[in-house]
Amino acid sequence: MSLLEIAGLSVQFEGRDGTVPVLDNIDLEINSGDRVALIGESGCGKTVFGMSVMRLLPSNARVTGSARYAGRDLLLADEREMQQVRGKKIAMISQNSASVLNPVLTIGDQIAESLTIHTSCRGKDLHREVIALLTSLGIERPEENMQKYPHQFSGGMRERILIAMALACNPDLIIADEPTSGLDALVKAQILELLRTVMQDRTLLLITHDLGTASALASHTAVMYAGEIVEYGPTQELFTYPLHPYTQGLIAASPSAGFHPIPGVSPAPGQVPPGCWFCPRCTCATDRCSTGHPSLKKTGTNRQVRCLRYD
Amino acid sequence: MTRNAFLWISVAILAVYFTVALLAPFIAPYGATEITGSPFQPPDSGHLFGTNDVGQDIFSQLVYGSRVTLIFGFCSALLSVSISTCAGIVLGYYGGNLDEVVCRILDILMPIPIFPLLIVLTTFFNPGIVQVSILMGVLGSIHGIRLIRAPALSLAETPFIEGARSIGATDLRIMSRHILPNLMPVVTAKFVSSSQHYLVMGVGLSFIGLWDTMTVDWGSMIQNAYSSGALSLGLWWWILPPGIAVVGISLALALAGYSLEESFNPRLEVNRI
Amino acid sequence: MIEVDAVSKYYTSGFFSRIRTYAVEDVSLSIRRGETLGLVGESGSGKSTLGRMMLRLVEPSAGRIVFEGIDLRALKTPAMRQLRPRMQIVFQDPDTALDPRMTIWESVAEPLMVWQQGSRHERDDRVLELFAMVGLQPELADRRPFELSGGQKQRAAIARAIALEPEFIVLDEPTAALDLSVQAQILSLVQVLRKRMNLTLLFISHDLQVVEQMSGSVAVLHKGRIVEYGRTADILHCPAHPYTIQLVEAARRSEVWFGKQRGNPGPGDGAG
Amino acid sequence: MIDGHYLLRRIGYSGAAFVICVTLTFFILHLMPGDYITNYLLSISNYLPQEAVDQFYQQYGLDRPLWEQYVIYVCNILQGHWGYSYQYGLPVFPMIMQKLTWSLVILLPAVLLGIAIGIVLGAWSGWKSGGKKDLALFNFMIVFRAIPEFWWAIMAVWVFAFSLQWFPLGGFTSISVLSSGLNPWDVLYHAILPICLLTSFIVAGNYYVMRNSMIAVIGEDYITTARAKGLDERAVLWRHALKNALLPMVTMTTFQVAGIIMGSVFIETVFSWPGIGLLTTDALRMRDLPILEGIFLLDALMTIGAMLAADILASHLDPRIRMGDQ
Repeated sequence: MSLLEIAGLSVQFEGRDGTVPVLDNIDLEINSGDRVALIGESGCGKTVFGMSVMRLLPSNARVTGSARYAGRDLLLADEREMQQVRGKKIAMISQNSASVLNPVLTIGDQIAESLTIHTSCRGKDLHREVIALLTSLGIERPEENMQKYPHQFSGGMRERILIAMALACNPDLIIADEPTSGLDALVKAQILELLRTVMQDRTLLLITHDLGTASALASHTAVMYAGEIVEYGPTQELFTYPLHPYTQGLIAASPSAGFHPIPGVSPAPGQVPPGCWFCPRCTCATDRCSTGHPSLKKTGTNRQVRCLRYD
Repeated sequence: MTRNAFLWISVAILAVYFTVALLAPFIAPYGATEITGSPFQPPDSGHLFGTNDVGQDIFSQLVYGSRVTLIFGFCSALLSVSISTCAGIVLGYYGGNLDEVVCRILDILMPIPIFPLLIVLTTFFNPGIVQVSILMGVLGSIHGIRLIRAPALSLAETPFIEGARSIGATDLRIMSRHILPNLMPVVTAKFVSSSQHYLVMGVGLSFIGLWDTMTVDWGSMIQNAYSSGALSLGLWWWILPPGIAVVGISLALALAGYSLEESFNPRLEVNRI
Repeated sequence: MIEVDAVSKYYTSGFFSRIRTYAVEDVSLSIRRGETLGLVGESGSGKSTLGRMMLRLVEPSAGRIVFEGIDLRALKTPAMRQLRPRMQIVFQDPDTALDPRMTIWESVAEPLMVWQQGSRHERDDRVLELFAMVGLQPELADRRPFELSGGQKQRAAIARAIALEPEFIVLDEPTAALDLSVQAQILSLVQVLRKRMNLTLLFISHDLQVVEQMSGSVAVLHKGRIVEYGRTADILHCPAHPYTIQLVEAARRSEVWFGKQRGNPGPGDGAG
Repeated sequence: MIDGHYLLRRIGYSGAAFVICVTLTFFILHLMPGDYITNYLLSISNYLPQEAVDQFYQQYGLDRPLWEQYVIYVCNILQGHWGYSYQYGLPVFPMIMQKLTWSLVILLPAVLLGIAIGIVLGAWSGWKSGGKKDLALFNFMIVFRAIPEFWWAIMAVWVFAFSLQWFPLGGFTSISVLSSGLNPWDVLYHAILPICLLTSFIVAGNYYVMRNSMIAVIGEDYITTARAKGLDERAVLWRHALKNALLPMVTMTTFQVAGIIMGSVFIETVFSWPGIGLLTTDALRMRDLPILEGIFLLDALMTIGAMLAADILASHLDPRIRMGDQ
């Protein structure tokens, strides 16, 4: 059953010097129980994607297309409706940094907040609920820790708190934006293990640049390049038999494969070459690659790729 | 109107003021304290802005008065910002015990009210414009040093400064070629806002009688007119010109300051789109 | 080539406090000419401090640092300055590694200016040569850092570091802030330059897999102390210290997650 | 809960600041040509009987070593003996205190109103930043602040008191006080214009700081986090943005309020309001050093106290200071 169905989603930012396209014509279907990873390098628009679904982009963003959640297009919903969706139906684990938690509120208050808005849970029940959440995420001495302020926690603990906040109302879909960036190797491994456990029977949209995180958590993976999806498929299959030259290049560039670099640089938003956007960096590009822009084609049962070689 | 337009208009206005102050003897028809007509003469071709209670030409007083006002405002701002910048950069760059000691001293000095202190000191020294400018500049830099030191400190900790040290650049080169240029936006904005602040303060101090009665400047002109009842006597030409002159330069500096601040503070800018 | 002998760095809080907080405690290691030593540790383990102390960018509190037989701590500031061109550093975050108000050209040329090397004309030639060495297009020369991508900035930072032909370079997590594909580009650039210029490197990283690719020996730093030090292959295969064991395990695990799904990758073998 | 060391240090700083102020005034008095007793006596009478001088010398300890004089001076200051005015020959302390009461009549309502209105307007403007109404208000405030305070006061007198004749030209009471005694309504009638002006100066200062602070806060990640939880805009503003935006305000407001003594000098001079401000102008014209020093000491005491209070309040509001930042 399709939980979130995104079709033709494009985002442009209006700036002083005209509009800058960031996302182009994204189609993505997330079924209930899927854990979909969106992989891409910095600047490819993957964070904007998550924010556009939540309708949290700044006012100079122009979003077109549709994002149907439970039969309702979120992009058309009014603010009041969105407030009912955010946190309750779709929750977000933001990119971890020291500033994502409010420095003047205790973490207990901040976790309890979404419960207070979306449920009738109050007083003692609320307290118990928060403690249960903290315990389930491996935060020791929850009674004591919920009285503390964000600056008293380490990066790993803050990540757990962020996860607790997202899980509080038991949402249908969780959007996790780079949940492991900025963490040390050991802490990162712990958080990944934790996420694997708590996300076991949930629906997840994981946004990351880290292939390891994606392969550890996701059932399906979409690879983004310069604001469009270039390849989609079940994670295991996709990493074993990558079809798109960019995906192949990414995997070859990873440490365990020995750092074979992809030549060139990603195009800046709004400065994509004609034809296939990856063409200038592609090792197997032909003449027609520099003229015709490929579309996302189905190959095989469950896989899609945007490359002229598979036409 | 765009921010740049504001900035250029302000610069043009300031240029006019400076020209007038520089070329005062050529512009003013009479001397500042010269008695050139009968008292309370309304504006006419001989006395552009009329005359005051003793028959001095108000236009000439205005022109000569600009010198006192501008010297006080800009000199004290220049001094204060120079002290703040040099001290701030040195403290921020070297850090360590010197920084710690100076910062604690500044912490202690911070709540001492500058304005009454200035009044006490000027009463004690009974000084001229230059001395008060110096006093004002020194006292004002107590706040300024902190303002410059903070960004200088965070700059000094950025890798490109370490990088400059690692290629063997001398401390002087690092401070003058790397830290100072990167601080210029802050310093410029601070200079413009301080000039406005000090200029208005100078006129204000003169309005309440800081200088001796012989000094002609906009503040004492307003004070003279106001206390002699220019308002109730309907002698608008006596009190309006110096007031409008102050308002004009103060507005120009304020607009320039805000335009600068906004163009250097990307956060404010983003929110303006 | 460079030897670190029982070096410590501690901070005291306040004037009168006797409580010392150690960033680096009693560390000894040595790097031979042409060798690359990997330095692994989590954030806050003191690895950056150690790297900076080896260049005396941070003043050690105790111990000796000997570079080519010269005790660095005994040197006065001018003598140390004379030694600086022989040792360089490349930083983690390319955004802050270059002066934002200088063009790329000015940044790369600055070391040559400081040491008054050659005429203006010769300097220009040298900068062009450096641009070519690190793979920067000459048309980027007049841009400022914010107009470049992370990878380009890091290339410029490397060009600046090698401008004076140093013998020893500290690479402080040079790719931690970069994307995967750019990381590979930079690392292979470092390898090429190392061979070409016979550089001695200290490669600081939190990523065991990166260090494995880059260096023959590795030191593991934990809470300011070296807990393991030896050949990379040995340590990865049979780590002795509990911390290293955890670290290797974590790396292995993510490799398993990823590696078991990875078949036969490579840019050339498309499934066309 | 407050970090004790922090509190102690702050109190220590405040004490040191006051000691510096007292030392300053002591040395200024002592560096005056002649000594301050002779100056004082000369200013009230041309004839100086030697016995009177000697008596004063003994009483003020002027025959003792400098450090003893200093100790005596500090003790006197602490006990409220702030010297004698050259001009009136009266003790300075009660004089200043009496004027202070009058100043507070206009200062107190102005400060309270000014802070409240300034914060509300600034918060609203920052929250709506970029909008038409915000920009209109912001530009108005820039212009308002750029025009000197005394000029606003003069213009206000001209328009409201002289032309429209809504308010009296100045002073604190009508001439009828001689016959019927002080009437609170009459005083209020005289105070309204000065209070309004002072209030608007404080509003303008606080507005600008609060707006900037608000703009900085709404760009923070935790605001996005709060929205992502499903909070409505009101809750985001009240629960998350406002408290954070108020933190820098605490200190800035204190600076503003401490600076208002200058604004009140102008207002009181223009309106002939018999408070500290008018006293300052008077003393400045007459070069009456003891009064000016007294005003300086009083202002210093008030500012130092206000800053200390602000520090404590800030540390109470901000857990990062309260817990001692790591």
